[in-house]
Amino acid sequence: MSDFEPKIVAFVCNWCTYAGADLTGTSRIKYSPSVKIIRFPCTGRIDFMLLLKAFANGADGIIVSGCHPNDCHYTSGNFHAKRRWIMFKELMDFMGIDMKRITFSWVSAAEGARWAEVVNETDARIRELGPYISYKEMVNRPLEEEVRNE
Amino acid sequence: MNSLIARAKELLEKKSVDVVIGYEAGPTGLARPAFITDPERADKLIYDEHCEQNLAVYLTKQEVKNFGRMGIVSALPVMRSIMMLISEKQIVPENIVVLGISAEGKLLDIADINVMRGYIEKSDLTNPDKFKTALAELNKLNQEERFAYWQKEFEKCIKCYACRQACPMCYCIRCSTEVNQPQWIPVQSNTHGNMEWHILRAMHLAGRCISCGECGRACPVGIPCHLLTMHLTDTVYDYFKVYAGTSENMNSVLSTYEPSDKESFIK
Amino acid sequence: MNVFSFYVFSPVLNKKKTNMSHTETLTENSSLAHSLEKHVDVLSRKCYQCGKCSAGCPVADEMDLTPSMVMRLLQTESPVNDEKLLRSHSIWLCLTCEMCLCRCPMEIDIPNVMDFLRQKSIKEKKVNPEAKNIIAFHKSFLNSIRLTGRLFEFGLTLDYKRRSMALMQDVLLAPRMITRGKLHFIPEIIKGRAHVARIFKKTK
Amino acid sequence: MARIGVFVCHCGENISATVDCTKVAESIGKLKHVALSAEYKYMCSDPGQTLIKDAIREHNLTGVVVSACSPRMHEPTFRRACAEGGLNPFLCEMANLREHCSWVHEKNDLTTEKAIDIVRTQVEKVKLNHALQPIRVPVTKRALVIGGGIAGIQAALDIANTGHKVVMVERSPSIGGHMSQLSETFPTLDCSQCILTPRMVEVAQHPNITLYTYAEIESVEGFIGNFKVKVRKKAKSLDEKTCTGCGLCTTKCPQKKIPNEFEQGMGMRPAIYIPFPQAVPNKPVIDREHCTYYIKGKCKVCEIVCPTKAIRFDQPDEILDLDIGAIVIATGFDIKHADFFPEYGYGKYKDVIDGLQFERLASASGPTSGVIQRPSDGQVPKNIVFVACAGSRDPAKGIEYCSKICCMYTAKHAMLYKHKFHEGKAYIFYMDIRAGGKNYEEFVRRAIEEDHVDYVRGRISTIYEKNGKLIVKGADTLLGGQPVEISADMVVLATAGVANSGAEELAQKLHVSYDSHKFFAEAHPKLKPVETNTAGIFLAGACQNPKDIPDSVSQASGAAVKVAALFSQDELTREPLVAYVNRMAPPLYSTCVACGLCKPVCPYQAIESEEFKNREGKVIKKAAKINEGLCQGCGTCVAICRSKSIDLHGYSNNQVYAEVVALLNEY
Amino acid sequence: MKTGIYPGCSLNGSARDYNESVFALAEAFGLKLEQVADWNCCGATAAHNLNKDLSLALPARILSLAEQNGMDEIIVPCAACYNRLTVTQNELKRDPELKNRISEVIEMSYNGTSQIINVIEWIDKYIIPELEGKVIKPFDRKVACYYGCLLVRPYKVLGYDRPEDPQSMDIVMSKIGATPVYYPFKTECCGAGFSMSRTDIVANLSGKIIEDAESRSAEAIIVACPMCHSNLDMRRDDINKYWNKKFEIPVIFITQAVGLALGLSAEKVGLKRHFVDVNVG
Repeated sequence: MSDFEPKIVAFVCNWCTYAGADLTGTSRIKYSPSVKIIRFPCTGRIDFMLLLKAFANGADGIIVSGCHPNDCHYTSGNFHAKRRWIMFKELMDFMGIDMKRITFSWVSAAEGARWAEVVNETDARIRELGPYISYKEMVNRPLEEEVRNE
Repeated sequence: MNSLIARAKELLEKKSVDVVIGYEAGPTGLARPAFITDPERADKLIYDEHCEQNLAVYLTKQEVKNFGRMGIVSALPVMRSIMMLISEKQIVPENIVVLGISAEGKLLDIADINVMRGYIEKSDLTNPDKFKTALAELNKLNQEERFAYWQKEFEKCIKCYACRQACPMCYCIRCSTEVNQPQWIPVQSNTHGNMEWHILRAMHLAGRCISCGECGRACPVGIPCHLLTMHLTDTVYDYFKVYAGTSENMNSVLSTYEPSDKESFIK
Repeated sequence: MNVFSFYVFSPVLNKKKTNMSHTETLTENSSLAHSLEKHVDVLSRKCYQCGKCSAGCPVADEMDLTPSMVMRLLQTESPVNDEKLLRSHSIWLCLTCEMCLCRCPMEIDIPNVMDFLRQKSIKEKKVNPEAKNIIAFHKSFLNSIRLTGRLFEFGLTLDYKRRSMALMQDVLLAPRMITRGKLHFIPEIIKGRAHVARIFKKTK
Repeated sequence: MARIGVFVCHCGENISATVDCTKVAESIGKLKHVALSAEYKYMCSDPGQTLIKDAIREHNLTGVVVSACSPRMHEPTFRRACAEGGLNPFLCEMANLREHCSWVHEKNDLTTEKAIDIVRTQVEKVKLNHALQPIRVPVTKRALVIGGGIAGIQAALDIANTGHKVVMVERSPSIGGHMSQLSETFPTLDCSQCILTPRMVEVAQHPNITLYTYAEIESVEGFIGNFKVKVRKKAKSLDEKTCTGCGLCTTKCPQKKIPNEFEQGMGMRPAIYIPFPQAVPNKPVIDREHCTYYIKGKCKVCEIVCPTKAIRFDQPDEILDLDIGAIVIATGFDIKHADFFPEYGYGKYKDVIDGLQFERLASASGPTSGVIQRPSDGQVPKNIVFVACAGSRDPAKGIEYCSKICCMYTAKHAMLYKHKFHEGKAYIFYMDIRAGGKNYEEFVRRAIEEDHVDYVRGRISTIYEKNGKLIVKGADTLLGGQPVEISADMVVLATAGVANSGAEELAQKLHVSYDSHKFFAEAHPKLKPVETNTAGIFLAGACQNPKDIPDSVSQASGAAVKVAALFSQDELTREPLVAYVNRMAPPLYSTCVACGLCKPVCPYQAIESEEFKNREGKVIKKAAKINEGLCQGCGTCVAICRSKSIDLHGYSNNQVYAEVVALLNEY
Repeated sequence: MKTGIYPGCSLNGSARDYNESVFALAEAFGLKLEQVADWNCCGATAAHNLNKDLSLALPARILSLAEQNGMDEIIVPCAACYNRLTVTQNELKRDPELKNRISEVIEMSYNGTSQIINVIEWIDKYIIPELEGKVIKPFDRKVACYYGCLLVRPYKVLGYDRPEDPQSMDIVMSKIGATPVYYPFKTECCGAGFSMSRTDIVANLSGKIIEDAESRSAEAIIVACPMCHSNLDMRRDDINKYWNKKFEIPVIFITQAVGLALGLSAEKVGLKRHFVDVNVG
């Protein structure tokens, strides 16, 4: 797995984690380039379908991060997100989708160093798990292979 | 079920409803939905173990609404559906008369919504036992096994959306599957697209599913998709201690929150 | 049977270990505050030393450590202070009148703390010498129940005097009690006596 | 046919040191729809911006991606540049190559590849951007100040002095609030009335201020700049125009035995009354609950004696409709009456009183005209015990928070007592002294050192009466909890400050959130202490949490500036990055089914319901509708909407989806 | 509805007077009070001071016996026993695991079905409603109602009356013609179990209680707890010695007071057994 370069997508909110990641930069803390950030106004905006789409498009890992509870710029978006992720995680577990590949975290605008930790920790975990082959196989399976056996 | 027939007749004669939605014997002897508008035909109504279908699904259909006030033969799941539909402003209580049926198949006197709420609160709101076992079985499997299991199931899916049509909670006039900007759910049927659809559906029913199992029953290829929503029903109760469809002003689990909500996985 | 001998030769409780639900932890090398939290679910750290407990405690002025001081010492989680607590007189002076709990702004169950400390103090043989009478009385009391199932006040008195050596105490009280029929010489022994004795054994 | 211009910035060395900018520019240039892909040392510099402007014109670009630093840094800069270049500013996106790439990675291919991914993602996004116009909402330049205490007064005056109209609504018959009840004020000990009353008069006389006393908020609708407020003017049973405020009626009123609210029940007042001598407006109201005429149907003495015939018994309540641009909440606080402390015997023993009652006793205009006397027998107490935290910091019986002002006013009370009665003894039972204000600690020290106030660290357990004395049982925790027993003549409880009655109800009318103690909640604890989470509504004073006068006044001025700033323009322009519910041709109108599940999600009550009627005017369709004025663009409703009928400008479903795809696939 | 009684050790010995008055009342109103068969001591202070499990096991046995006797409620006149029993019932209800352990210890099944009521609740429930016209000798005295600790604390568990300045006794007393005085010592501690081991403390605390009552010109202290009674009554000499005063105020059980009001004789309600004489005028 040495030549494996994981693809990790980070869904973050603009006000806390995105700013936190900016701080990581301004304080020149290094982390793995495997993680690429997509910016949302608020964790409340992050549609769970996007996480599936990320996997479908070949992501090996996902980070979802926003403001700590009570810190939401919009007062409650992250609380709603929290409930959504609770449901989502339970469902994913139930369907056998590998939740070890998704990191949920709260990273505030002040936690530049913490963002680097979250990223590196996730990166390390994904490298350990290797590419998400089982999902990729399901996605890439050509149509004719789609058997219909009742 | 003479009492049921009598009640239906009475309602129709008194013009307190314009249609009674119930079950009648189908050609194969099995039950099928009946829409009785003429008191004389009320005696067609039956209620037996075959009468499983959740009739609440019709309450939101325009062609049925057009009848006017609706009486509906309601076992527990139907009543809970009605509660959800009222909470979600899809029907108005004034337009509904509930012909309640107890778990023992006896006609209940559901005078008004308060009585119904009382009845529901008293009832067992957990998933039906026959499904509990299935859920337990699945939970025993490990992650890979579960993934394999569901892949096998979703291979079968032909995207007929019968699960959606059968569900009283899936009343959207445009389902997100019909959205193509962007194409959330691939049009053609392939395993991962099918899985995405079933995830989407389950998530949309999180905290709204009233465990009637209609979706699973409707599936022509026998995918136990009801287990997904029922699992979330359990989850919702575990985390938030609520069951869907217990009152006419439920606030949906996913559109409300408590600062005290607890989870263990967000770092 | 001769009541006197019956008591004089009665086995003495304090030879044996007194047991309680939290036995297993007593050897555990952790601060009192910690085991309090673990076993009687009392958070000493909630106390912010307002002193309302000491203010209301009927025996505060008798105590070497007032209730609020007890809480403070617990908070330090230092072995020295824990020792101090277990050897203190206060824990035996507490009457469990519950006034402190009743008025504590943080609803800290101090009586429960006291019970805990008492039991631990005995377990670790750290009982404050000044408290010997109090314990002697408690033990005589339990002893009486253990043997008859009910409290036998006269026997209790004698046994207590034997333990405490306060032989002359209340000699004037007894006769007046007798004349008022408030003191029996023969213990009432209940049918379930053996049963009660077993309960004692099991809760050792 | 999209024509995207990409501009890769070196940021001096900051980006180019680790990212091969040339390679980035080249590979992006190969992408479909990319009309131009350039690199430059400093995009944010003038020449850099000119580069963009020119490119827009030359290649008539339909979108611009500036690949430089964090959008949180320069997005406004480049959007402005685009606007100047003739491109709608919202067709410009930034790719964060500095903070999120060059600064956090080593120089190698991976880093450059990541940079390319980031830029590509933004290119794909910007293709789906829409030209947006900033939202303009008109502003009604009239402010509403709710509450006529010192905070409200200050806010009203400050706003009025900027030349804008102000409406002040006060629940009681006079403005002045709690401050008018105070004797002296810490830490200067200057007379409260003397500094307050001029302000009260100023409010009454200010040409820009309309004052409604004895009035309450009925309902509030609308949004920032455009509130529609209904105010209920309770009937004063009096024609204020003709009344001269001579006060004859108040002296002649036969019903004289009504506990005087202003005197904290330590004095009596008639049924027709002026709350206190300096009241503004200085005209009486009839308290219909106690007035003999309203109870028994006869009396009318006031009407008979009134020289100007100003009494109007049949006067109805009046409902005023006001157009308001901004609202300042200054409803203040209340004190938690200590009757929930049976062990302190408040209400049972006449001589156990609360802080506000003591203020009245100490006030020159008070029931005892400034002489501190025991309510029971009028004796001057020889020794007096002050109990701090009577209810505060007591989750069991009171409230868990610290009421902030008690430490200071208790010190003040003790001082006032000692000043008036030197040989008297004053004890203060406290847990901590919280004197963190300018000259506060010094003030407390003065009480201890110069006025010999006895501070005992410990809480009172119980108070009981014995032979005309109050036995106060406390402990001195600094002496290891040694019991202290004081036989006092009077006990003053520093009772907790709590939210004003009706605060919750008002908060709900205003749709502003409030905390678990019913205090109004600020938008941000540090950076938006004056704003509420509802745009256009601001907080001043103790309605937010117990505050002393200096804090209340400064916050009031802060709120006033916020309002003035809002009023400084005729139209509000807001970033148009807001949500919207789709609309389509009848009979569908919208794919929204009005299930209403998005409503509770919105923190700003921006989601309304729109009804579509047929020719007969029958409602044939309901659908959600976003109020652009209120929406802040968090997008939570978008993710909640099952039928995907709601979308968010700038972060549309299409865009974020495209971003995910672009980020993970190379083409 | 079967009402049983758990007298407890004191009522069998040093508080016989209390016992007699309770049964006298029961008789006067034709109430059946069956004793919990073969009851044992509740363990009192001693048990929970020295051994928690024991302090739960002993009351548990009593409660189980009551259940076996099919008693829906048991009146527990002794405040100490009332407290221990109620606390136990509560603890076992709160912690099923503990409940199992204890019922294992006592080798009996325990369900916690019998309801525990104290003597005042009993009077309220069965006697007050019947009182109409039965009060032939109104107890026309100023009285200080002394509740002690164990009747009202811990409030969260007992949930009886209110922790500060309780009223239930005062109400009963005024119903039989007495005038309760304002009395801040209602719930102060009398020294409880220290009667023998630390008589000095008892003398001090009980002294305060008596002193205050006398200072408010009360003619009697009304109690509902044998321990309080023995401390205030039997220990009167020690108290007087300690305070070096001559306190004469009698200490009367509430049941005795009610009994007297009904016209029962002093002997019948056990007044003659008191140390401090009560003049029944």
